[in-house]
Amino acid sequence: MQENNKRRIYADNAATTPVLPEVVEAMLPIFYDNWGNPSSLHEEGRRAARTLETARATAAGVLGCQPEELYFTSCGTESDNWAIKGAAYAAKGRRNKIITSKIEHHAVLSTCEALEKEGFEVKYIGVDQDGLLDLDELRREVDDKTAIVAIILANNEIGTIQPISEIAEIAHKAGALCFTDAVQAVGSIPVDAKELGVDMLSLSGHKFGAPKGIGALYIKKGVRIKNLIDGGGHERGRRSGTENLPYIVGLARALEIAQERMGDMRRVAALRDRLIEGLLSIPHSRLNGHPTKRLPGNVNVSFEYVEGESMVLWLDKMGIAASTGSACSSKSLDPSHVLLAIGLPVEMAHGSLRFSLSHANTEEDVEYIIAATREVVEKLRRMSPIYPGA
Amino acid sequence: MQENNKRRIYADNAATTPVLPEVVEAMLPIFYDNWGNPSSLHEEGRRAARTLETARATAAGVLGCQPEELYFTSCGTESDNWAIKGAAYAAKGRRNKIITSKIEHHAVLSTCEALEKEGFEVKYIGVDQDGLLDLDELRREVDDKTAIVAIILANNEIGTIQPISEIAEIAHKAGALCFTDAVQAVGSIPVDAKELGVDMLSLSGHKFGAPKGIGALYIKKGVRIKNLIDGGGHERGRRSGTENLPYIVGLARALEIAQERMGDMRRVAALRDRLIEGLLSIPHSRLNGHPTKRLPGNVNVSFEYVEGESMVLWLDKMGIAASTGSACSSKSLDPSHVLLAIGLPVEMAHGSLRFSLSHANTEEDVEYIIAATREVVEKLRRMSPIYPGA
Amino acid sequence: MVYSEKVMDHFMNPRNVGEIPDADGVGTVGNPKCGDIMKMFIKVNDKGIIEDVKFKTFGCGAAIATSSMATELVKGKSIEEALKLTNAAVVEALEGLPPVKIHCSVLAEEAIKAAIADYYKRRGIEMNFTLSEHSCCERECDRKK
Amino acid sequence: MVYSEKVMDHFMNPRNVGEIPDADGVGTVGNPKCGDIMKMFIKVNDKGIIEDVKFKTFGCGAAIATSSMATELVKGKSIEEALKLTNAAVVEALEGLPPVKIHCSVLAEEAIKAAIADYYKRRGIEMNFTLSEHSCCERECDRKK
Ligand SMILES: Cc1ncc(COP(=O)(O)O)c(C=O)c1O
Ligand SMILES: Cc1ncc(COP(=O)(O)O)c(C=O)c1O
Repeated sequence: MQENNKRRIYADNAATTPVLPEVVEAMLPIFYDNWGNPSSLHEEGRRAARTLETARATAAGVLGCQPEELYFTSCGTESDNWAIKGAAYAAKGRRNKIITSKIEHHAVLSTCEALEKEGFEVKYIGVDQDGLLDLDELRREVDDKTAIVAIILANNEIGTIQPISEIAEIAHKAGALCFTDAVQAVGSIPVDAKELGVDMLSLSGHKFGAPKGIGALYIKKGVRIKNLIDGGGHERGRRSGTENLPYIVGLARALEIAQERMGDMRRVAALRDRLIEGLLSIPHSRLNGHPTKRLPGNVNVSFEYVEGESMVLWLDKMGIAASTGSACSSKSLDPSHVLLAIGLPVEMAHGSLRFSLSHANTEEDVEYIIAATREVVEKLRRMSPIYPGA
Repeated sequence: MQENNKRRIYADNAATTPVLPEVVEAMLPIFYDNWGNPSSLHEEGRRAARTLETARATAAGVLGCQPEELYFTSCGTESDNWAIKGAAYAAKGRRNKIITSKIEHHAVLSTCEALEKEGFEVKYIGVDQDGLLDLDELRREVDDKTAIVAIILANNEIGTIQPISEIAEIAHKAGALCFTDAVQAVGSIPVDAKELGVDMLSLSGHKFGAPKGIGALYIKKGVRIKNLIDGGGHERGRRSGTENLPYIVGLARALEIAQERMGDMRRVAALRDRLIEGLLSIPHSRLNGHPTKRLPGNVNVSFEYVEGESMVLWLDKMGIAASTGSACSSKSLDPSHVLLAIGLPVEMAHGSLRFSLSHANTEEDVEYIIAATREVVEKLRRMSPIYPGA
Repeated sequence: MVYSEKVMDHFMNPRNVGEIPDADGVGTVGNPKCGDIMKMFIKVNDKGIIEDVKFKTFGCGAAIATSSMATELVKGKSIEEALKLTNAAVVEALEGLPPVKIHCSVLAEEAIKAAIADYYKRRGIEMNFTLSEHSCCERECDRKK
Repeated sequence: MVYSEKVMDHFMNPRNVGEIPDADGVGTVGNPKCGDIMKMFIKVNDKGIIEDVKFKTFGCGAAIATSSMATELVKGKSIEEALKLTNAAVVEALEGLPPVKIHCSVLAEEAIKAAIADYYKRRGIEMNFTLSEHSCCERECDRKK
C-alpha cells in the first residue's frame, strides 16, 4: 500500500473499512460464474435469484428481521434518503413535520434540508454535552403532525449511542414513524431491528468489511413509504434496478463475520479506552462524545491551538490514517456541526481528531498513535501564533 | 455453470452480460488494496481519489464528454429516475409537462407514472410499426410548458434505434431539456454524448461487461436538475454516497474494451441477420422492430399460437438462454407494452422471443438456436388448442 | 420467479396431453389475449368415473403444469370427487407456484369444471355448481391492487 | 481533495517558521473561529529590502504551505515588490491549490500586506494600499454560492 515499507496503521474505520478477504472470496464466484440477472427466467437467472434470496435471508437473520423486510440499496446515503423522503412524501398533506437531531450524518441532514425547501417543517433536536439526544425536547416536539422521527443510532464523529427504543416509543405514541441511521452501528455493536422497535433502519456495507456501494434499508412489514427509485419492480416493487448480486452476497458475508467477531469488540473497546487515556494526557485536550455510551472503536479528541487537517496530514506522514471528523467533511471548511452541537467552542472544533479502531488494531498501534499524536500536536503548537505555551 | 456439460449458449445479453474477466481483473486490486474512501485526507483516501478521477476521465473519453459532466450512479434505473425527476422538479411551476414515448423501459415509464400522480402532465408519444418515434406527434406536443423530452436511444426489447439528435433539436427549439436512456446502446453502438446533442444520457455497466450495480448519468455542463440522493456532497455535490470505486474502475475498463471491440459489432450484426432469417423460416412468425435501424445483437420474433415463457423454459432446457422481452417483465403477466405499441395483436405479443447476441456468440450458436427454436415452437404448437395446423 | 421441480417436471413432461375425439365432455377456458387457454377433454364411464382425461394448453410454464396436474388429480375419480378439485389442491400437488402464477391453477380448476359442465349438459343433467364468469384478464387485474 | 507535492513540501518543511523578536513589521490576519490565523514578521533594511521574514500559522495544510510560500516570495524583495504579491502568484508557485483552499492564499497575501502596513505605520509612512476588511469567514461564505 505504501511506497516504502514503513509502519502503517489504519485508524479511520468510521470513514470506511478495508474489504475483508473473506468477502472478496465470497464475491468472486458471483463475478466469474453467477452473473445472471435474477429476473431472468433461464438457468443463469434462476441461479442468481436463488443466491439473492439466500443472501437476503442471511442478512436478515443477523439483523433480526424477516427477509421480506430487508431491501438492498446502493449505499447508506440512498437508504437514508429513501427512508426520510419516502415517509415524508407518503404522509404529505396529513403529517408535514419531520423530526431529526442536530448530530445527524449529512445523508440525513441534507435530505431534511431538501425537504424543508419543499415546505416540510423540520425540527432539529439538540443534544447534551456528551451527544445524547434531549428526550424532553423530543417529547415536546413530536405531535400528530409528525410524519417521521429520524435519529442516528450511533454517531459517526463522536460515537455516542442513542437510546433508540425509547425514541421509537415516543414517536409511536404520536403515530409517527421512527427511522434510525444505523450505518455506524451495524457491524460494531449488536443491532436487532425488532428489538430496537424502529420502523426503518439503514446500514452500509463499507462500514463493516463489505465494499462501498451497497447498503440496505429495513422496512418493517406494513410500513408504507414512497419509492425513491421507480422502475422494473425489483425488491418487491420498492427499489428498482437490476440487483447488485456480488455486493449483496458480500454484504451478507460481512454481516455474518461481524456477528461472529462481535465478542472481540470488547478488546477493541479496551484499545479505545487506552487511546483516549493516552491522548488526554496531552495538555489542552478534551474528549468529545459520551465516556461510556460510545462505539467500541470511536475516539474523538480536541486539541487546543492546533487545526485538525494539519494534524491528519502529519499523522498520515507518520503512518497513521485518521480523520478530522466525518470523511465527507474533508471537502468542507465548516467546523463539524456535531462538535458544535455538543457545545464545543468553534476554535476547539477545528482542532479535533477522530480515530476509529477495528479488530485489526493492536495495543502497539495504540501506543504508537499516542506517541505520534503527542509529537504532531507539539510540533504544530510550536508554530501556532495562538499557543500560549510558545 | 450447468450441472451437466451440455452446450450452453447465452443469448440474453440485453438482460445482462457476463462480467468480463478483464473487468474483474481491473477491480481486484481495488478490492484488495485500494479500498480507501476517496474523501479521506490520508494516503489511502488520496490514492482512491486519484483512481476515481482517472476512471472518470477514461469513461468520459469514451462517451465524448468532459469528466466533470459524468456522474456515477448505482444503476441505469437510478440514472433514469434522477434525470427525469431531477428535471421535472427543477422546472416545477414553470414547465409542468414531460414528454416520453410508449416504448420506454420501465425505469422511465414508472418514473413518469409516479410524476403523473404528483400532478405533472405526461405525454406518451407513439411509434410506427417498426418502433420509430412519431416525430410529427412529438413536434405537435413539445411546447413551452415542456420540461423534458425523454426518449430511449435503442429499445431494449425490439432494438430499434431512434434519431436522437433530431429529437433533441425538437426539444431544444421549445426550450425543453432532452434526455436519452442509452442503457442498451452504450457498448453496442458508438455513443457520443456531445454529437447526440442531448442534455442528459443514462447508461448501465452490466449491459457491457461491467457488474450490475453501477451506472452513470451524463449531465451537460450548465444543465441544472434537482438531486435525487442528497448527502455528503460526493460527485460534485450532485450524487452523494461513498463512491463505489471498484465498479467505477470496472465500468471505465468495460467502456474501453467495448470501444476497442466496436469493429467486431459488424460480425455480431451479421449473426443477428442470419438468426432473423432462420427464425422467420418458421411458419406463422414475424420480426418485431426495425429491419435495419436496430441494435447489432437484437433479434425479436413473434410466433403465433405459442406463449413466450414456455418457449424460454424449453430453450433453457436445450441450453439456450433467451427471454420473452425485458427481463423485468418476467415478473409481470401483461403483454409487452413495447410490442403493443408497434401494433402487434395481444395474442402475438404473448408469443415473442428475444435473443440478444454478443461478441461471444458464433455462427454455430446461431444455427443451433434456429434449430432448437423450430423444435420448441413445433412441440408447443402441437399441444396448443388454438393452433390451426393441429 | 422460480418454479418448483414438480412444476418443471409437469411442464417438461406434461401428463395427458392430447385430445379425446369421442370425449363425453369438453371445456375451454381462458383467452389468447390473456396469454393462456386450456382445453380439457373427459371420458366418463357409466359409473360416473372419469376414465380418461386429456388437455391442450396454450400458455406459460405454470399453465401447462397446472393443466397436467389437474388432469392427473381427476383421472380415475368420480365426477363428484372431480368437482371438489380446488386450485389450492393443484398448487399443493405442484409443491407451490409463484404468486403471479396462482391464476393458472384457478384456470385449471375451471377447465375441469367446464368439461364436466359440458358433460352434464350433453346428458341433460342439472348443474349443481357454477362456472366463473370472469375472464382471466379480469382476474389478473383483481389480483393487482 | 489532493494537495500538490509542492504544497505538501511547504507544509511538511515550512520555510521561515518562527518569530522575529525585533521585527520592523508584524501583521496578523484570520481568526481561530475560521480555522486559520497567520502572523507574519518582517525585518526591513534601510534600502527598503525585506531582509528577513518569519511566520507562525494556525491552520490547515494549505494555510501553512501558503504562509511558507508567501514568505519565500517576498524574502529579499523590496517593499514595493512585496506589495505586488498576489494570492494567484502564491497559488501558482505552489503548483495549484484545491478550490476550497484558495482562501488560504488570499490570507497569506493579506498577512504580508498587514506586516507591511504595520511597518509603514511604525515609520509614519502613508499607506498606498488598503487592507481587506473581510474576515476569513465572510470570504468563505462569499465563495459558496
Ligand atoms: C433501456 C434500459 N433502461 C434502463 C435499464 C435499467 O438498468 P439497471 O438494470 O442498471 O437499473 C435497462 C436494463 O435493465 C434497460 O434495458
Ligand atoms: C452515520 C452515517 N450515515 C450514512 C452514511 C453514508 O453511507 P454511504 O457512504 O454508504 O452512503 C455514513 C458514512 O458515510 C455514516 O457514517
